[in-house]
Amino acid sequence: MTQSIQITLTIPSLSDYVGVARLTASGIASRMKFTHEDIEDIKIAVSEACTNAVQYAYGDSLGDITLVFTILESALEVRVKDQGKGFESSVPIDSQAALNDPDKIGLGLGIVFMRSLMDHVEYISTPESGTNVLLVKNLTSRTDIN
Amino acid sequence: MTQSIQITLTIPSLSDYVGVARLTASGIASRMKFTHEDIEDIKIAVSEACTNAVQYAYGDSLGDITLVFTILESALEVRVKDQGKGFESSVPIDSQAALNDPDKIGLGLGIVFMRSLMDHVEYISTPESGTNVLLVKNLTSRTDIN
Amino acid sequence: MVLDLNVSIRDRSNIPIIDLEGEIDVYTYPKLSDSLKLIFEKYPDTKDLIINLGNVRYIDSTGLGVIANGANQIARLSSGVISIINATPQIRKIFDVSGLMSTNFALYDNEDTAMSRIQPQG
Amino acid sequence: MVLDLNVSIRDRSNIPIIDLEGEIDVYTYPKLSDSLKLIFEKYPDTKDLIINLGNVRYIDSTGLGVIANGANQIARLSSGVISIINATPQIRKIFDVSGLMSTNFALYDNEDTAMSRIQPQG
Ligand SMILES: Nc1ncnc2c1ncn2[C@@H]1O[C@H](COP(=O)(O)OP(=O)(O)O)[C@@H](O)[C@H]1O
Ligand SMILES: Nc1ncnc2c1ncn2[C@@H]1O[C@H](COP(=O)(O)OP(=O)(O)O)[C@@H](O)[C@H]1O
Repeated sequence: MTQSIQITLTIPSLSDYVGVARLTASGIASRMKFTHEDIEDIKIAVSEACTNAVQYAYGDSLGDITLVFTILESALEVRVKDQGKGFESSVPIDSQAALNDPDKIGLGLGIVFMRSLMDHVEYISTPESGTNVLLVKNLTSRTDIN
Repeated sequence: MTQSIQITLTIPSLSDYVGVARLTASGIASRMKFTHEDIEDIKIAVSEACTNAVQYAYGDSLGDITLVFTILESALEVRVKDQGKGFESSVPIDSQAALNDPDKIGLGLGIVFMRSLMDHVEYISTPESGTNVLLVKNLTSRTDIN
Repeated sequence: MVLDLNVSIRDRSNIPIIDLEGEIDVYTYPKLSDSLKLIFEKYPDTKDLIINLGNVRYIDSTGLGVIANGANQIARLSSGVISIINATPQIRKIFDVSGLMSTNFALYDNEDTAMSRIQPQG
Repeated sequence: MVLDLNVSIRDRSNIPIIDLEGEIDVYTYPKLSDSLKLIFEKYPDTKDLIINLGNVRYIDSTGLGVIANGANQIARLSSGVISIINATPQIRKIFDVSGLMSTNFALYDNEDTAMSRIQPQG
Protein backbone atom coordinates (compact mmCIF):
# COMPACT_ATOMS: atom_id res chain seq x y z
CA MET A 1 0.00 0.00 0.00
CA THR A 2 1.77 3.14 -1.15
CA GLN A 3 0.60 6.30 0.50
CA SER A 4 1.25 9.59 -1.23
CA ILE A 5 3.07 11.99 1.04
CA GLN A 6 1.18 15.15 1.96
CA ILE A 7 2.18 18.22 3.89
CA THR A 8 -0.46 20.75 4.90
CA LEU A 9 0.09 24.35 5.91
CA THR A 10 -2.63 26.69 7.08
CA ILE A 11 -1.90 30.40 7.37
CA PRO A 12 -4.20 33.36 8.06
CA SER A 13 -5.02 35.57 5.06
CA LEU A 14 -2.47 38.22 6.03
CA SER A 15 0.36 39.40 3.82
CA ASP A 16 2.72 38.78 6.75
CA TYR A 17 2.59 35.01 6.27
CA VAL A 18 2.90 34.65 2.50
CA GLY A 19 6.67 34.49 3.01
CA VAL A 20 6.23 31.64 5.48
CA ALA A 21 4.26 29.68 2.87
CA ARG A 22 7.05 30.42 0.38
CA LEU A 23 9.72 29.15 2.78
CA THR A 24 7.77 25.97 3.47
CA ALA A 25 7.34 25.42 -0.26
CA SER A 26 11.04 25.96 -0.87
CA GLY A 27 11.92 23.46 1.87
CA ILE A 28 9.69 20.81 0.34
CA ALA A 29 11.00 21.49 -3.16
CA SER A 30 14.64 21.32 -2.01
CA ARG A 31 13.97 18.05 -0.26
CA MET A 32 12.55 16.73 -3.54
CA LYS A 33 15.81 17.76 -5.24
CA PHE A 34 14.28 20.24 -7.64
CA THR A 35 16.88 22.47 -9.31
CA HIS A 36 17.57 25.89 -7.89
CA GLU A 37 15.67 27.48 -10.77
CA ASP A 38 12.66 25.21 -10.31
CA ILE A 39 12.61 25.97 -6.60
CA GLU A 40 12.47 29.68 -7.40
CA ASP A 41 9.62 29.08 -9.84
CA ILE A 42 7.67 27.12 -7.23
CA LYS A 43 8.25 29.81 -4.61
CA ILE A 44 6.89 32.48 -6.91
CA ALA A 45 3.85 30.48 -8.04
CA VAL A 46 2.94 29.55 -4.45
CA SER A 47 3.38 33.17 -3.37
CA GLU A 48 1.19 34.43 -6.21
CA ALA A 49 -1.63 32.08 -5.24
CA CYS A 50 -1.34 33.07 -1.57
CA THR A 51 -1.06 36.78 -2.41
CA ASN A 52 -4.31 36.57 -4.37
CA ALA A 53 -6.06 34.83 -1.49
CA VAL A 54 -4.75 37.54 0.87
CA GLN A 55 -5.80 40.39 -1.42
CA TYR A 56 -9.10 39.21 -2.83
CA ALA A 57 -10.64 36.26 -1.00
CA TYR A 58 -11.92 37.65 2.28
CA GLY A 59 -12.32 41.38 1.74
CA ASP A 60 -11.49 43.13 4.99
CA SER A 61 -12.08 40.11 7.19
CA LEU A 62 -9.65 37.37 8.09
CA GLY A 63 -9.85 33.81 6.80
CA ASP A 64 -7.61 30.81 6.35
CA ILE A 65 -5.46 29.87 3.39
CA THR A 66 -4.69 26.17 3.26
CA LEU A 67 -1.81 24.80 1.20
CA VAL A 68 -1.71 21.08 0.53
CA PHE A 69 1.60 19.86 -0.89
CA THR A 70 1.44 16.41 -2.44
CA ILE A 71 4.81 14.84 -3.11
CA LEU A 72 4.60 12.52 -6.09
CA GLU A 73 7.43 10.49 -7.53
CA SER A 74 7.98 12.86 -10.41
CA ALA A 75 6.08 16.00 -9.50
CA LEU A 76 5.09 18.36 -6.74
CA GLU A 77 1.41 19.29 -6.58
CA VAL A 78 0.42 22.29 -4.52
CA ARG A 79 -3.19 23.14 -3.82
CA VAL A 80 -3.86 26.63 -2.47
CA LYS A 81 -7.37 26.98 -1.12
CA ASP A 82 -9.43 29.70 0.43
CA GLN A 83 -13.10 29.85 1.43
CA GLY A 84 -13.41 33.38 0.19
CA LYS A 85 -15.64 35.13 -2.26
CA GLY A 86 -14.30 33.47 -5.41
CA PHE A 87 -14.36 35.04 -8.86
CA GLU A 88 -15.07 34.46 -12.53
CA SER A 89 -11.78 32.89 -13.53
CA SER A 90 -12.56 33.12 -17.23
CA VAL A 91 -11.92 36.86 -17.65
CA PRO A 92 -8.27 37.58 -18.46
CA ILE A 93 -6.74 40.89 -17.37
CA ASP A 94 -4.88 43.22 -19.73
CA SER A 95 -1.70 44.10 -17.79
CA GLN A 96 -0.85 47.14 -19.92
CA ALA A 97 -4.37 48.56 -19.55
CA ALA A 98 -4.34 47.82 -15.81
CA LEU A 99 -1.06 49.70 -15.49
CA ASN A 100 -2.77 52.84 -16.74
CA ASP A 101 -5.67 52.43 -14.36
CA PRO A 102 -4.64 54.01 -11.05
CA ASP A 103 -7.44 52.22 -9.15
CA LYS A 104 -6.26 48.75 -10.09
CA ILE A 105 -3.98 47.21 -7.42
CA GLY A 106 -2.65 44.32 -9.47
CA LEU A 107 -1.69 44.07 -13.11
CA GLY A 108 -3.11 40.63 -13.67
CA LEU A 109 0.39 39.20 -13.52
CA GLY A 110 -0.23 36.70 -10.72
CA ILE A 111 -2.04 34.13 -12.83
CA VAL A 112 0.31 34.83 -15.78
CA PHE A 113 3.29 33.99 -13.53
CA MET A 114 1.71 30.82 -12.17
CA ARG A 115 0.98 29.62 -15.70
CA SER A 116 4.42 30.56 -16.98
CA LEU A 117 6.44 29.09 -14.14
CA MET A 118 4.56 25.86 -13.44
CA ASP A 119 3.92 22.87 -15.69
CA HIS A 120 0.22 22.76 -14.98
CA VAL A 121 -2.21 25.19 -13.34
CA GLU A 122 -5.89 24.74 -12.62
CA TYR A 123 -8.14 27.41 -11.18
CA ILE A 124 -11.43 26.41 -9.66
CA SER A 125 -13.26 29.39 -8.24
CA THR A 126 -16.89 29.66 -7.33
CA PRO A 127 -18.62 32.47 -5.46
CA GLU A 128 -20.04 29.92 -2.99
CA SER A 129 -17.00 27.87 -2.04
CA GLY A 130 -13.99 30.09 -2.62
CA THR A 131 -10.95 29.52 -4.75
CA ASN A 132 -8.86 26.42 -5.22
CA VAL A 133 -5.66 26.68 -7.25
CA LEU A 134 -3.75 23.60 -8.32
CA LEU A 135 -0.09 24.18 -9.17
CA VAL A 136 2.01 21.31 -10.57
CA LYS A 137 5.74 21.25 -11.20
CA ASN A 138 7.31 18.18 -12.81
CA LEU A 139 10.58 16.92 -11.38
CA THR A 140 12.33 15.66 -14.48
CA SER A 141 11.17 17.62 -17.47
CA ARG A 142 11.42 21.34 -17.21
CA THR A 143 9.30 23.68 -19.29
CA ASP A 144 9.31 27.42 -19.09
CA ILE A 145 6.62 27.67 -21.70
CA ASN A 146 3.13 26.60 -20.74
CA MET B 1 -12.48 41.03 18.98
CA THR B 2 -8.81 40.14 18.84
CA GLN B 3 -8.05 36.81 17.31
CA SER B 4 -4.77 35.14 18.10
CA ILE B 5 -2.91 34.26 14.93
CA GLN B 6 -2.31 30.56 14.33
CA ILE B 7 -0.35 28.74 11.68
CA THR B 8 -0.67 24.99 11.37
CA LEU B 9 1.72 22.61 9.65
CA THR B 10 1.16 18.89 9.29
CA ILE B 11 4.03 16.67 8.13
CA PRO B 12 4.33 12.89 7.92
CA SER B 13 6.49 11.23 10.58
CA LEU B 14 9.50 10.93 8.28
CA SER B 15 12.93 12.36 8.98
CA ASP B 16 12.82 13.94 5.51
CA TYR B 17 10.37 16.62 6.62
CA VAL B 18 11.79 17.71 9.96
CA GLY B 19 13.84 20.30 8.05
CA VAL B 20 10.65 21.64 6.45
CA ALA B 21 9.13 22.12 9.91
CA ARG B 22 12.33 23.89 10.94
CA LEU B 23 12.18 26.23 7.95
CA THR B 24 8.54 27.07 8.61
CA ALA B 25 9.38 27.77 12.25
CA SER B 26 12.27 30.01 11.26
CA GLY B 27 10.05 31.93 8.85
CA ILE B 28 7.46 32.58 11.54
CA ALA B 29 10.12 33.55 14.07
CA SER B 30 11.82 35.96 11.63
CA ARG B 31 8.48 37.56 10.85
CA MET B 32 7.98 38.07 14.60
CA LYS B 33 11.39 39.82 14.68
CA PHE B 34 13.05 37.40 17.05
CA THR B 35 16.82 37.86 17.20
CA HIS B 36 19.02 35.63 15.07
CA GLU B 37 20.06 33.68 18.17
CA ASP B 38 16.46 33.19 19.30
CA ILE B 39 15.49 31.99 15.83
CA GLU B 40 18.23 29.37 15.99
CA ASP B 41 17.02 28.27 19.42
CA ILE B 42 13.45 27.93 18.15
CA LYS B 43 14.62 25.96 15.10
CA ILE B 44 16.48 23.49 17.29
CA ALA B 45 13.67 23.06 19.82
CA VAL B 46 11.07 22.51 17.08
CA SER B 47 13.38 20.04 15.33
CA GLU B 48 13.99 18.11 18.54
CA ALA B 49 10.27 17.73 19.17
CA CYS B 50 9.68 16.61 15.57
CA THR B 51 12.70 14.29 15.62
CA ASN B 52 11.31 12.55 18.69
CA ALA B 53 7.91 12.14 17.05
CA VAL B 54 9.64 10.70 13.96
CA GLN B 55 11.82 8.32 15.99
CA TYR B 56 9.50 7.16 18.76
CA ALA B 57 5.83 7.93 18.17
CA TYR B 58 4.70 5.54 15.47
CA GLY B 59 7.21 2.65 15.49
CA ASP B 60 7.62 1.44 11.93
CA SER B 61 4.35 2.86 10.66
CA LEU B 62 3.66 6.31 9.36
CA GLY B 63 1.63 8.93 11.18
CA ASP B 64 1.16 12.66 11.22
CA ILE B 65 3.00 15.29 13.20
CA THR B 66 1.02 18.49 13.64
CA LEU B 67 2.67 21.76 14.59
CA VAL B 68 0.49 24.61 15.77
CA PHE B 69 2.27 27.95 15.96
CA THR B 70 0.45 30.59 18.00
CA ILE B 71 1.73 34.10 17.55
CA LEU B 72 1.19 36.09 20.70
CA GLU B 73 2.11 39.71 21.24
CA SER B 74 5.20 38.86 23.26
CA ALA B 75 5.79 35.17 22.65
CA LEU B 76 5.70 32.36 20.15
CA GLU B 77 4.00 29.17 21.28
CA VAL B 78 4.60 26.01 19.31
CA ARG B 79 2.66 22.83 19.96
CA VAL B 80 4.09 19.67 18.41
CA LYS B 81 1.60 16.81 18.52
CA ASP B 82 1.57 13.20 17.47
CA GLN B 83 -1.00 10.45 17.96
CA GLY B 84 1.69 7.89 18.64
CA LYS B 85 2.44 5.52 21.46
CA GLY B 86 3.38 8.14 24.04
CA PHE B 87 5.78 7.54 26.95
CA GLU B 88 6.34 8.08 30.64
CA SER B 89 7.73 11.58 30.51
CA SER B 90 8.88 11.47 34.13
CA VAL B 91 11.97 9.29 33.64
CA PRO B 92 15.05 11.37 32.82
CA ILE B 93 17.83 9.90 30.66
CA ASP B 94 21.49 9.86 31.70
CA SER B 95 23.32 11.10 28.57
CA GLN B 96 26.73 9.83 29.64
CA ALA B 97 25.36 6.37 30.43
CA ALA B 98 23.41 6.31 27.16
CA LEU B 99 26.61 7.15 25.28
CA ASN B 100 28.14 3.92 26.54
CA ASP B 101 25.12 1.85 25.58
CA PRO B 102 25.53 0.92 21.91
CA ASP B 103 21.84 0.01 21.57
CA LYS B 104 20.60 3.46 22.56
CA ILE B 105 19.92 5.68 19.53
CA GLY B 106 19.63 8.96 21.36
CA LEU B 107 21.45 10.37 24.32
CA GLY B 108 18.47 11.96 25.98
CA LEU B 109 19.59 15.34 24.71
CA GLY B 110 16.41 16.26 22.84
CA ILE B 111 14.36 17.22 25.87
CA VAL B 112 17.45 18.80 27.50
CA PHE B 113 17.85 21.05 24.43
CA MET B 114 14.19 22.03 24.35
CA ARG B 115 14.30 22.98 28.02
CA SER B 116 17.60 24.86 27.69
CA LEU B 117 16.73 26.81 24.56
CA MET B 118 13.09 27.74 25.19
CA ASP B 119 11.54 29.79 27.97
CA HIS B 120 8.88 27.25 28.80
CA VAL B 121 8.39 23.59 27.85
CA GLU B 122 5.50 21.28 28.72
CA TYR B 123 5.36 17.60 27.85
CA ILE B 124 2.05 15.83 27.94
CA SER B 125 2.38 12.23 26.87
CA THR B 126 -0.06 9.41 27.43
CA PRO B 127 0.02 5.91 25.94
CA GLU B 128 -3.55 6.40 24.68
CA SER B 129 -3.39 9.76 22.98
CA GLY B 130 0.21 10.32 21.95
CA THR B 131 2.54 13.15 22.78
CA ASN B 132 1.93 16.85 22.92
CA VAL B 133 4.87 19.18 23.45
CA LEU B 134 4.39 22.87 24.17
CA LEU B 135 7.40 25.08 23.42
CA VAL B 136 7.30 28.78 24.32
CA LYS B 137 9.83 31.47 23.46
CA ASN B 138 9.34 34.99 24.80
CA LEU B 139 9.95 37.88 22.44
CA THR B 140 11.33 40.54 24.73
CA SER B 141 13.12 38.84 27.57
CA ARG B 142 15.77 36.40 26.53
CA THR B 143 16.91 33.61 28.81
CA ASP B 144 19.45 30.99 27.90
CA ILE B 145 19.13 29.36 31.27
CA ASN B 146 15.91 27.55 32.05
CA MET C 1 16.78 39.37 7.65
CA VAL C 2 14.96 36.48 5.97
CA LEU C 3 11.59 37.45 4.46
CA ASP C 4 12.23 41.16 4.87
CA LEU C 5 13.25 44.09 2.70
CA ASN C 6 15.76 46.84 3.42
CA VAL C 7 15.54 49.98 1.34
CA SER C 8 18.13 52.74 1.19
CA ILE C 9 18.27 55.74 -1.08
CA ARG C 10 21.39 57.48 -2.35
CA ASP C 11 22.33 59.85 -5.11
CA ARG C 12 25.06 59.68 -7.78
CA SER C 13 25.60 62.74 -10.00
CA ASN C 14 22.09 63.78 -9.05
CA ILE C 15 20.53 60.48 -10.16
CA PRO C 16 18.55 58.89 -7.32
CA ILE C 17 19.48 55.26 -6.67
CA ILE C 18 17.45 52.84 -4.56
CA ASP C 19 19.43 49.96 -3.09
CA LEU C 20 17.22 47.05 -2.15
CA GLU C 21 18.13 44.03 -0.05
CA GLY C 22 15.93 41.06 0.72
CA GLU C 23 12.60 39.96 -0.68
CA ILE C 24 9.95 42.03 -2.46
CA ASP C 25 6.53 40.52 -1.97
CA VAL C 26 3.02 41.43 -0.85
CA TYR C 27 4.29 42.05 2.68
CA THR C 28 7.37 44.14 1.94
CA TYR C 29 6.34 46.07 -1.20
CA PRO C 30 5.02 49.12 0.72
CA LYS C 31 8.62 49.90 1.69
CA LEU C 32 9.50 50.14 -1.98
CA SER C 33 6.45 52.16 -3.01
CA ASP C 34 7.04 54.57 -0.11
CA SER C 35 10.61 55.14 -1.23
CA LEU C 36 9.47 55.74 -4.81
CA LYS C 37 6.94 58.29 -3.57
CA LEU C 38 9.68 59.99 -1.56
CA ILE C 39 11.96 60.18 -4.59
CA PHE C 40 9.27 61.62 -6.86
CA GLU C 41 8.70 64.33 -4.26
CA LYS C 42 12.39 65.09 -3.83
CA TYR C 43 13.38 64.81 -7.50
CA PRO C 44 10.20 65.79 -9.40
CA ASP C 45 12.15 66.54 -12.60
CA THR C 46 14.51 63.59 -12.65
CA LYS C 47 14.64 61.82 -15.96
CA ASP C 48 16.30 58.81 -14.38
CA LEU C 49 15.97 56.60 -11.38
CA ILE C 50 18.09 53.53 -10.71
CA ILE C 51 16.82 50.54 -8.77
CA ASN C 52 19.60 48.20 -7.61
CA LEU C 53 18.30 44.63 -7.30
CA GLY C 54 21.75 43.15 -6.63
CA ASN C 55 20.82 41.99 -3.14
CA VAL C 56 17.22 41.09 -3.92
CA ARG C 57 16.78 37.37 -3.54
CA TYR C 58 13.09 37.27 -4.40
CA ILE C 59 10.60 39.31 -6.36
CA ASP C 60 7.13 38.43 -7.59
CA SER C 61 4.26 40.15 -9.39
CA THR C 62 3.68 42.47 -6.45
CA GLY C 63 7.23 43.85 -6.63
CA LEU C 64 7.11 44.04 -10.39
CA GLY C 65 3.81 45.88 -10.19
CA VAL C 66 5.34 48.54 -7.94
CA ILE C 67 8.32 49.00 -10.26
CA ALA C 68 6.05 49.17 -13.32
CA ASN C 69 3.87 51.74 -11.59
CA GLY C 70 6.96 53.73 -10.71
CA ALA C 71 8.11 53.58 -14.33
CA ASN C 72 4.71 54.83 -15.43
CA GLN C 73 4.88 57.67 -12.97
CA ILE C 74 8.35 58.86 -13.97
CA ALA C 75 7.21 58.72 -17.60
CA ARG C 76 4.26 60.97 -16.80
CA LEU C 77 6.25 63.35 -14.58
CA SER C 78 9.32 63.90 -16.73
CA SER C 79 9.21 61.44 -19.63
CA GLY C 80 11.88 59.62 -17.61
CA VAL C 81 12.75 55.95 -17.24
CA ILE C 82 13.64 53.55 -14.44
CA SER C 83 16.89 51.62 -14.84
CA ILE C 84 17.09 48.25 -13.12
CA ILE C 85 20.62 47.12 -12.30
CA ASN C 86 22.29 43.93 -11.03
CA ALA C 87 19.21 41.75 -11.55
CA THR C 88 20.03 38.05 -11.14
CA PRO C 89 19.15 35.67 -14.00
CA GLN C 90 16.10 34.50 -12.02
CA ILE C 91 14.88 38.06 -11.64
CA ARG C 92 15.56 38.85 -15.30
CA LYS C 93 13.45 35.85 -16.15
CA ILE C 94 10.59 37.24 -14.07
CA PHE C 95 10.82 40.55 -15.94
CA ASP C 96 10.73 38.65 -19.24
CA VAL C 97 7.77 36.51 -18.22
CA SER C 98 5.82 39.59 -17.14
CA GLY C 99 5.72 40.92 -20.69
CA LEU C 100 6.19 44.38 -19.19
CA MET C 101 9.55 44.97 -20.85
CA SER C 102 8.00 47.41 -23.31
CA THR C 103 7.17 49.72 -20.41
CA ASN C 104 9.36 52.59 -19.30
CA PHE C 105 12.21 50.67 -17.80
CA ALA C 106 15.56 49.35 -18.90
CA LEU C 107 17.72 46.58 -17.50
CA TYR C 108 21.50 47.08 -17.15
CA ASP C 109 24.11 44.68 -15.85
CA ASN C 110 25.50 47.08 -13.28
CA GLU C 111 25.57 50.61 -11.98
CA ASP C 112 28.45 51.84 -14.13
CA THR C 113 26.84 50.60 -17.32
CA ALA C 114 23.58 52.26 -16.36
CA MET C 115 25.34 55.52 -15.44
CA SER C 116 27.27 55.62 -18.72
CA ARG C 117 24.01 55.34 -20.66
CA ILE C 118 22.33 57.94 -18.47
CA GLN C 119 25.24 60.38 -18.12
CA PRO C 120 24.65 62.41 -21.34
CA GLN C 121 21.34 63.57 -19.82
CA GLY C 122 22.42 63.79 -16.14
CA MET D 1 21.58 22.88 -0.93
CA VAL D 2 19.16 24.01 1.77
CA LEU D 3 18.33 21.30 4.32
CA ASP D 4 21.07 19.01 3.09
CA LEU D 5 24.56 17.94 4.18
CA ASN D 6 27.70 17.57 2.07
CA VAL D 7 30.51 15.52 3.52
CA SER D 8 34.05 15.34 2.18
CA ILE D 9 37.07 13.66 3.70
CA ARG D 10 40.68 14.76 3.33
CA ASP D 11 43.96 14.16 5.08
CA ARG D 12 46.58 16.54 6.45
CA SER D 13 49.86 15.11 7.75
CA ASN D 14 48.03 11.81 8.10
CA ILE D 15 45.25 13.30 10.25
CA PRO D 16 41.83 12.63 8.70
CA ILE D 17 39.69 15.73 8.36
CA ILE D 18 35.94 15.72 7.66
CA ASP D 19 34.64 18.90 6.02
CA LEU D 20 30.93 19.33 6.52
CA GLU D 21 28.63 21.75 4.76
CA GLY D 22 24.94 22.26 5.41
CA GLU D 23 22.66 21.02 8.15
CA ILE D 24 23.12 18.03 10.47
CA ASP D 25 19.79 16.70 11.63
CA VAL D 26 17.79 13.47 11.83
CA TYR D 27 17.62 13.32 8.02
CA THR D 28 21.24 14.04 7.14
CA TYR D 29 23.15 12.48 10.08
CA PRO D 30 23.66 9.07 8.35
CA LYS D 31 26.03 10.83 5.93
CA LEU D 32 28.19 11.85 8.88
CA SER D 33 28.05 8.50 10.65
CA ASP D 34 28.92 6.69 7.40
CA SER D 35 31.97 8.89 6.92
CA LEU D 36 33.07 8.28 10.51
CA LYS D 37 32.75 4.54 9.97
CA LEU D 38 34.83 4.85 6.80
CA ILE D 39 37.55 6.78 8.61
CA PHE D 40 37.74 4.28 11.47
CA GLU D 41 38.23 1.51 8.89
CA LYS D 42 40.86 3.43 6.94
CA TYR D 43 42.72 4.89 9.91
CA PRO D 44 42.17 2.34 12.71
CA ASP D 45 45.14 3.64 14.75
CA THR D 46 44.61 7.37 14.36
CA LYS D 47 44.78 9.26 17.60
CA ASP D 48 43.16 12.28 16.00
CA LEU D 49 40.26 13.15 13.78
CA ILE D 50 39.23 16.67 12.87
CA ILE D 51 35.64 17.65 12.09
CA ASN D 52 35.32 21.01 10.35
CA LEU D 53 31.98 22.62 11.16
CA GLY D 54 32.86 25.92 9.46
CA ASN D 55 30.13 25.56 6.86
CA VAL D 56 27.58 23.88 9.10
CA ARG D 57 24.62 26.18 9.55
CA TYR D 58 22.59 23.90 11.79
CA ILE D 59 23.21 21.05 14.20
CA ASP D 60 20.95 19.51 16.83
CA SER D 61 21.03 16.63 19.30
CA THR D 62 21.10 14.09 16.47
CA GLY D 63 24.31 15.53 15.02
CA LEU D 64 25.84 15.95 18.44
CA GLY D 65 24.97 12.35 19.24
CA VAL D 66 26.84 11.14 16.16
CA ILE D 67 29.91 13.20 17.02
CA ALA D 68 29.81 12.05 20.66
CA ASN D 69 29.51 8.43 19.53
CA GLY D 70 32.46 8.96 17.18
CA ALA D 71 34.49 10.44 20.02
CA ASN D 72 33.66 7.41 22.15
CA GLN D 73 34.73 5.10 19.39
CA ILE D 74 38.08 6.78 18.74
CA ALA D 75 38.71 6.68 22.50
CA ARG D 76 38.10 2.92 22.57
CA LEU D 77 40.05 2.22 19.37
CA SER D 78 43.18 4.26 20.02
CA SER D 79 42.60 6.43 23.09
CA GLY D 80 42.22 9.21 20.51
CA VAL D 81 40.13 12.38 20.45
CA ILE D 82 37.95 14.25 17.96
CA SER D 83 38.81 17.90 17.39
CA ILE D 84 35.97 20.16 16.30
CA ILE D 85 37.06 23.24 14.37
CA ASN D 86 35.42 26.45 13.12
CA ALA D 87 32.24 26.01 15.14
CA THR D 88 30.09 29.15 15.04
CA PRO D 89 29.05 30.70 18.37
CA GLN D 90 25.58 29.16 17.97
CA ILE D 91 27.08 25.70 17.52
CA ARG D 92 29.49 26.21 20.44
CA LYS D 93 26.47 27.06 22.54
CA ILE D 94 24.81 23.78 21.53
CA PHE D 95 27.94 21.86 22.58
CA ASP D 96 27.88 23.69 25.93
CA VAL D 97 24.19 23.07 26.51
CA SER D 98 24.65 19.35 25.79
CA GLY D 99 26.88 18.89 28.83
CA LEU D 100 28.94 16.47 26.71
CA MET D 101 32.05 18.62 26.79
CA SER D 102 33.70 16.23 29.23
CA THR D 103 33.63 13.54 26.52
CA ASN D 104 36.52 12.80 24.20
CA PHE D 105 36.40 15.87 22.04
CA ALA D 106 38.02 19.27 21.95
CA LEU D 107 36.94 22.51 20.28
CA TYR D 108 39.47 24.65 18.43
CA ASP D 109 38.97 27.94 16.63
CA ASN D 110 40.45 26.76 13.36
CA GLU D 111 42.38 24.05 11.58
CA ASP D 112 45.85 25.49 12.20
CA THR D 113 45.27 25.79 15.93
CA ALA D 114 43.98 22.23 16.05
CA MET D 115 46.95 20.95 13.98
CA SER D 116 49.49 22.73 16.18
CA ARG D 117 48.04 21.02 19.25
CA ILE D 118 47.90 17.66 17.50
CA GLN D 119 51.21 17.83 15.63
CA PRO D 120 53.50 16.47 18.42
CA GLN D 121 51.61 13.14 18.13
CA GLY D 122 51.00 13.15 14.37
N1 LIG E 1 -8.22 33.67 -4.39
C1 LIG E 1 -8.95 34.59 -5.07
N2 LIG E 1 -10.13 35.04 -4.58
C2 LIG E 1 -10.84 35.97 -5.26
N3 LIG E 1 -10.46 36.52 -6.42
C3 LIG E 1 -9.28 36.12 -6.96
C4 LIG E 1 -8.47 35.14 -6.32
N4 LIG E 1 -7.38 34.94 -7.10
C5 LIG E 1 -7.50 35.75 -8.15
N5 LIG E 1 -8.63 36.47 -8.09
C6 LIG E 1 -9.14 37.45 -9.11
O1 LIG E 1 -8.40 37.24 -10.30
C7 LIG E 1 -7.80 38.45 -10.72
C8 LIG E 1 -6.47 38.17 -11.41
O2 LIG E 1 -5.50 37.78 -10.49
P1 LIG E 1 -3.97 37.95 -10.83
O3 LIG E 1 -3.70 37.35 -12.16
O4 LIG E 1 -3.20 37.40 -9.72
O5 LIG E 1 -3.75 39.48 -10.99
P2 LIG E 1 -3.80 40.69 -9.98
O6 LIG E 1 -3.69 40.19 -8.60
O7 LIG E 1 -2.62 41.49 -10.38
O8 LIG E 1 -5.09 41.36 -10.26
C9 LIG E 1 -7.70 39.31 -9.48
O9 LIG E 1 -7.67 40.67 -9.77
C10 LIG E 1 -8.93 38.89 -8.71
O10 LIG E 1 -10.04 39.61 -9.14
N1 LIG F 1 6.91 11.95 20.70
C1 LIG F 1 7.35 10.91 21.45
N2 LIG F 1 6.72 9.71 21.40
C2 LIG F 1 7.18 8.68 22.15
N3 LIG F 1 8.25 8.74 22.96
C3 LIG F 1 8.92 9.90 23.05
C4 LIG F 1 8.51 11.05 22.31
N4 LIG F 1 9.36 12.07 22.61
C5 LIG F 1 10.25 11.57 23.49
N5 LIG F 1 10.00 10.27 23.77
C6 LIG F 1 10.75 9.42 24.73
O1 LIG F 1 11.55 10.25 25.55
C7 LIG F 1 12.91 9.86 25.50
C8 LIG F 1 13.80 11.06 25.65
O2 LIG F 1 13.77 11.86 24.49
P1 LIG F 1 14.97 12.83 24.18
O3 LIG F 1 15.25 13.65 25.38
O4 LIG F 1 14.65 13.56 22.95
O5 LIG F 1 16.21 11.90 23.98
P2 LIG F 1 16.61 10.85 22.88
O6 LIG F 1 15.78 11.05 21.66
O7 LIG F 1 18.03 11.14 22.66
O8 LIG F 1 16.37 9.52 23.56
C9 LIG F 1 13.07 9.12 24.18
O9 LIG F 1 14.12 8.20 24.25
C10 LIG F 1 11.70 8.46 24.04
O10 LIG F 1 11.67 7.25 24.75
